[in-house]
Amino acid sequence: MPDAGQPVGYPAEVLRDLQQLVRDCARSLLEQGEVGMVIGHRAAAPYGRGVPAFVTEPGEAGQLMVGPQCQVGIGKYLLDQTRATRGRVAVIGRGCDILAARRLIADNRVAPDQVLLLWVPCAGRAVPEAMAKGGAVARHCLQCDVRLPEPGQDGIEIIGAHLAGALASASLVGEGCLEATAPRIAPAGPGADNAGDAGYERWSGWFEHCLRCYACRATCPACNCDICVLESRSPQWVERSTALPQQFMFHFIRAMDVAGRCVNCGECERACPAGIPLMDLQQLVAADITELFGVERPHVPGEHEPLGIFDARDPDPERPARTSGGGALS
Amino acid sequence: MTNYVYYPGCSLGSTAREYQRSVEAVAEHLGLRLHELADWSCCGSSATHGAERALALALPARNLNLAAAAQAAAGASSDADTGNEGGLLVPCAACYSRLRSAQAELNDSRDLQADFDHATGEQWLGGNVRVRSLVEVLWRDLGPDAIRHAVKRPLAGLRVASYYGCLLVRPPAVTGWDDPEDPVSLDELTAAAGAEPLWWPHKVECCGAGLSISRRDIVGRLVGQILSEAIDAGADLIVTACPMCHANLDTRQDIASRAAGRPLRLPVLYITQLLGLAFGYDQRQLGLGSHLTSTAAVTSRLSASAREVQ
Amino acid sequence: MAITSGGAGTKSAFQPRIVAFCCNWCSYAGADLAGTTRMSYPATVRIIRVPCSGRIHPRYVLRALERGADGVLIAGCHPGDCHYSTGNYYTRRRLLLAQRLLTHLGFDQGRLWIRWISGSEGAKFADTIRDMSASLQVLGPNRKGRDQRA
Amino acid sequence: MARIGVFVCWCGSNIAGTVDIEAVTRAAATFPGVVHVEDNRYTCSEPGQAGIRRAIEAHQLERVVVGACSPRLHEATFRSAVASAGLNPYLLQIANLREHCSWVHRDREEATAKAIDLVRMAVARAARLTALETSTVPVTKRAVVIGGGVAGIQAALDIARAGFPVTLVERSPSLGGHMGQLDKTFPTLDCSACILTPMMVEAAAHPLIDVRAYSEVDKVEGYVGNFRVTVRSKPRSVDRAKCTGCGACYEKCPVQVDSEYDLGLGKRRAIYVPFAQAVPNCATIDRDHCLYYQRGRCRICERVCEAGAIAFDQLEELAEIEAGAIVVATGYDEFDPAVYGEYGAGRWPDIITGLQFERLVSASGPTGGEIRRPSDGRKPEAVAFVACVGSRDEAKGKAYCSAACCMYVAKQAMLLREKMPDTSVYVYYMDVRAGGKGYEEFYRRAAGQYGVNYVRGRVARIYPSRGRLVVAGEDTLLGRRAVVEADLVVLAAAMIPSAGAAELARRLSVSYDEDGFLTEAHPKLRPAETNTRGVFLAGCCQGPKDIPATVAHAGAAAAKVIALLSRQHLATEAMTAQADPGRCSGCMSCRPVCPYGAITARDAGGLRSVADVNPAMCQGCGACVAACRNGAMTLLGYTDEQLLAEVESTWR
Repeated sequence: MPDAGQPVGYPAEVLRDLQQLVRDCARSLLEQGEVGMVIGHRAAAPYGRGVPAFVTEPGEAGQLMVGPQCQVGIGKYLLDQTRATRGRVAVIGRGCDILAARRLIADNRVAPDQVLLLWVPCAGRAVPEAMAKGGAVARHCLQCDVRLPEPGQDGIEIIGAHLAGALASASLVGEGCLEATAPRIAPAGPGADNAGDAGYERWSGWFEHCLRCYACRATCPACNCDICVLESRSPQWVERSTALPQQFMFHFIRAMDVAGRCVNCGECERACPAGIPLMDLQQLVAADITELFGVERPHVPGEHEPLGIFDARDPDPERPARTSGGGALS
Repeated sequence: MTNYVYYPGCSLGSTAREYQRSVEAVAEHLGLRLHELADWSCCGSSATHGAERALALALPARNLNLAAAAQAAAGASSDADTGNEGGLLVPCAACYSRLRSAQAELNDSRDLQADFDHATGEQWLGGNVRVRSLVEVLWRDLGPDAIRHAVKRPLAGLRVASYYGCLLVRPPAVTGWDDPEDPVSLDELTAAAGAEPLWWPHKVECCGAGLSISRRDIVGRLVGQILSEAIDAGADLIVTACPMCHANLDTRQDIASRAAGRPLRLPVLYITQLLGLAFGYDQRQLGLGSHLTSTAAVTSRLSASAREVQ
Repeated sequence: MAITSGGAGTKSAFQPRIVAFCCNWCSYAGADLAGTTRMSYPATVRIIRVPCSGRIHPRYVLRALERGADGVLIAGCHPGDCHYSTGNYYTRRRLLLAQRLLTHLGFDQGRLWIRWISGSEGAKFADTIRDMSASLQVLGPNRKGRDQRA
Repeated sequence: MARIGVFVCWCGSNIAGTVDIEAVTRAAATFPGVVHVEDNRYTCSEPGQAGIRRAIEAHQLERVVVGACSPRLHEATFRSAVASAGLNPYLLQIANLREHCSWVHRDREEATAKAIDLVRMAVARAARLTALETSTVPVTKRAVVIGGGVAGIQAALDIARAGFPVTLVERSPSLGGHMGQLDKTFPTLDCSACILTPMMVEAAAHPLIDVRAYSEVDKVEGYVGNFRVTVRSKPRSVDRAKCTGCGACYEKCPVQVDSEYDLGLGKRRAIYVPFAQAVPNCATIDRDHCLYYQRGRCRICERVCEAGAIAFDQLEELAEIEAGAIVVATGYDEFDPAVYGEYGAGRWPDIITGLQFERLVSASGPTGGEIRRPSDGRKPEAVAFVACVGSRDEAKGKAYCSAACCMYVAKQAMLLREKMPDTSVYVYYMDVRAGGKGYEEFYRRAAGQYGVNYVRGRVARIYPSRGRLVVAGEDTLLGRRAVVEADLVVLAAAMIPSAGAAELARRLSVSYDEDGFLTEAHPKLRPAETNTRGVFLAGCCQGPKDIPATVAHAGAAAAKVIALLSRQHLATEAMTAQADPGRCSGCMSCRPVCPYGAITARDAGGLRSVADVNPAMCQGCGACVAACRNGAMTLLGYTDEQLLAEVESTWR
């Protein structure tokens, strides 16, 4: 069982090599003038957590860091930085950061030729609270299928591909934290704890603590409108009041607008000061999208949004949903 | 040297020994390393697949599970997209068809997989074993050129009717490596061996092997048509890659002649026997003596043409 | 729907409130036909006319529930017959998903109905309202996400 | 707050019989913004409408709510009434008190309560209505017809006869299409050329029709009423103005090439006129085979041409044509039966397609109408036809039925029996589909008095044996093998969209199905229109058709075009979508869901681009509004504010 100091997943030497590669890469990019800025992570006092770093000078490349301590997603910063920076902007990040960037590109918020994406293999983002208990990664990291770089995607370069193997087999959860990393809500349905009244009560309990701080929206790469409907007064969908119905409306609208566009980065939940399991909710919706419309990996931004296309053979609400063919054996 | 997990199937140990021997000879000559699948069992073809669907899926699935394990062990690739390496090599067209079909069916249905797990007490792992027909391997993995280079004694002047039968290239959804109605793989292999492949209409007509015992009348008619067409096309022999077809075509020439009302005598060889001859193996090594219909016509012709060469 | 009790006229304790969004070309016309052929269904529904079911944002469903509806009906042309050729296909996807999302949040799936009703299906419209009213009577009044002022 | 007037209609006893009008008016008076309420026996009647006009003036009403029958009945009526009083017609809201209330409820109390709710909803919505204007776009009075087969010619003639200029674009050197290759036509057995040639000649001679053969559509811009079509005319290397079509050139030309017109059964020269009745009757040099272009010498044609029409240095021409409407009539191609290895098409010369047989039986064909085997010129003693080759076969071909084959097979079988009574004819078929006027009778004649042997079943294999072709199939009626020895086999190959149709459809932003047929706006009600306003479909580009159906379809398309071009201006929908450039963040989620391709991205400066709706193309469905996340897209007349107002006032 790894002690509190040692990060989960990342073998120390792998982490060291990875970090070196990242710094060298950033430095040369800036030196050769390939890019005007590199967005990554740097260690911040007092706990050495990774905070977003916006490196513009080759000299500063040395401060870049990688690893479980980098809990903050950085992809969305492209939205501002590409407008503010002369020259291209590079993102050196994990799979979820890369997907976040691709989300912005798919939404026409960032031009592909403005950015350079460098994909670093990842063994999950640590949950600060779990450090003491042997360390654990965020729950959504356990479902993550982009921890290791996928080669052959245009516009995306890979850093440390040879180290991916070492991370593939990394343990992500310290024994002390198994319970902490279990999904907090299960799919609705017979027996599910969030089905019907019980579920409604649970969500009410969570939403009662929602401060309407908009942190989920602010960090969500799929929430990238300049003007947000959640603040619109005409039409006014959501009132400023934090009465329960307004909370449900707020989170329903967000979940629905992000449906099929969520990149499974977990930023919403990480940023939520009230600890609402927003990521779990999105993952349920993603599973629905796959089940209902046969869209595999809906969290990977593609040519079309699942709700922007249709299939004439989609399941029909008037008829019971499709079921797989009956068994012949036994 | 390419490694293959090798599934001989029942007939190669019995009625089709000569196929077995010629396969091994050809494999050796071409540098295919065959690792016989340990503890393999009946593939469930012929009798079973008509009789009981459950068993017809469970039997091949069991063998595919073994193959998956074996492949992992042998380090042979079991990954579809890593090109021509490895796979489960099956010489018998019937076994090949059964194994591939069962695999496709199971892969398509979670329910069937669950039923299999339930029925056998093991978990379905055979999903991405690459089940390969011997002909497919010779034609696709090695290719006619490689064969041509391996030839020591070109079979010049030998006119060959390639007979594919029902199972080797059908159904396309399951096989998919040669045209199901107008296949060419065997023809190109025979051509590579220096022989002359003939176009003839009955490449994939049914020979009635399934009825070989129960309805000799039908078998007589079907075999009769096949042999007549081959003979009319000017063939010196028929080559096949299916023990069922071979047994049927080879042993039913009497009733076929009766049905056709004309004497029909034509040697039927396995493709590997033909290639073996071209590779310089002698008749005994290839079991050419074990056919009911004499293959002397073929071998004499060869020695004749060989003499002409000198 | 199995239950068909609580039809027109029955003054049972609880009369559900249904907000129905009907596309102008099929379902609204279907509702008109139910009238011209003098069918009868419970006075539980308030119809809002929209050009196409594809106009309807899932938000409207929750807003209707918030403002006092016990059930929401989205009705459009049959798939393939949309006056705008494809609108209802998108409706189908969006609202099926919205229905799932609502259930994940603890709402009863039966609060949202999605039906295809053509201009010639007056009977289907009447039946739908009858069935929906009946099943909502079983479900009872909607409290969830409901604004107390409504 | 706008001043709202409410008018409650009794509709005789239709509404008043079940709804307590008095209670409704009393309630209406209390609704916010309502300054005037009145009720009439028949609001739609002249006195009723006059009442509305009077009230608007008397009470300076800014919105009008009418509680009456369905808006689908009288919305137009009341809008004009409102307009006649100087109010914008879109400031009217109707509460459906009859179809949706009094007629479906028996209980007076319930009905009245609901009626009050409906009026409240209408009032709430009315308060948020805004004045809407229908803008207009001018209409360029010209049509472009793409495709010079029978469909295109028919459409062009109909439009021109109505007095509108037409540009008829044909890819090949001559008009005529596939119909020009046919010998006779079913079910009348009249000669195809005899009915088509006059049409071709009239089209070419018509002062309003500009025939551009040997030309293709390069680019299409603009929208309904205002298209800009770029037509590229390939160089014929012959001056069309000078060429008299005398034929001296191709009699002397030394190069022989397979004739496209005769589908490889006959030859043509490198300089050629595809067929005798070609329109325009002008030679064309096939530069890929002409000796001069290939090897730099010959020029015999130039020497023998007395008109001096040969123009080796001719260049291709690009013409930009302004048009108000476009008709797509690109027709069909034959499915390539070589896909069926078991049929051996392409391997054995005596296995031909239905279209090839037309050339074989046609008096203008390579054999002068004598039916002879392509291989050895022998007269066939037995001929087998195979229907549904590529049709109704999802495995290897197309799932659909090609509609014309059953009939043309029957026709060809009859022609054969007429020409050679001793030749036995077999037809392998799945079903005979003879759904057309006189079709069933026609087929009966073939199977009956003409003695054609119909065998129900699919053919498994066709192979040569002893100089003949063995057609091995099954007779599913008798449940036994049906093997026939024939000398000639005709495969009735499926119809598929002509090459490049899908490409053209993309340029027109017209959708097409998985088989590549262009999609009509509505399968029953708008079969000749597309979802792109101003673009129409004629003939087989929309789906397999026979000649009668094609001509009817072309006529329908022409009628739609005429109706469109006869307008001075086109009124655009008043209720169209509108993107707020200030709010739009340019994600363009709205674009893919628009069935009319009305939404484009417009550069808004500063690296920003925003959605932009073309009101002339928008039909006001609102799909884009539901696709828009932050409310930048609105549908005028159905804004969120208006709909929410209704939702929020459904119950007191």
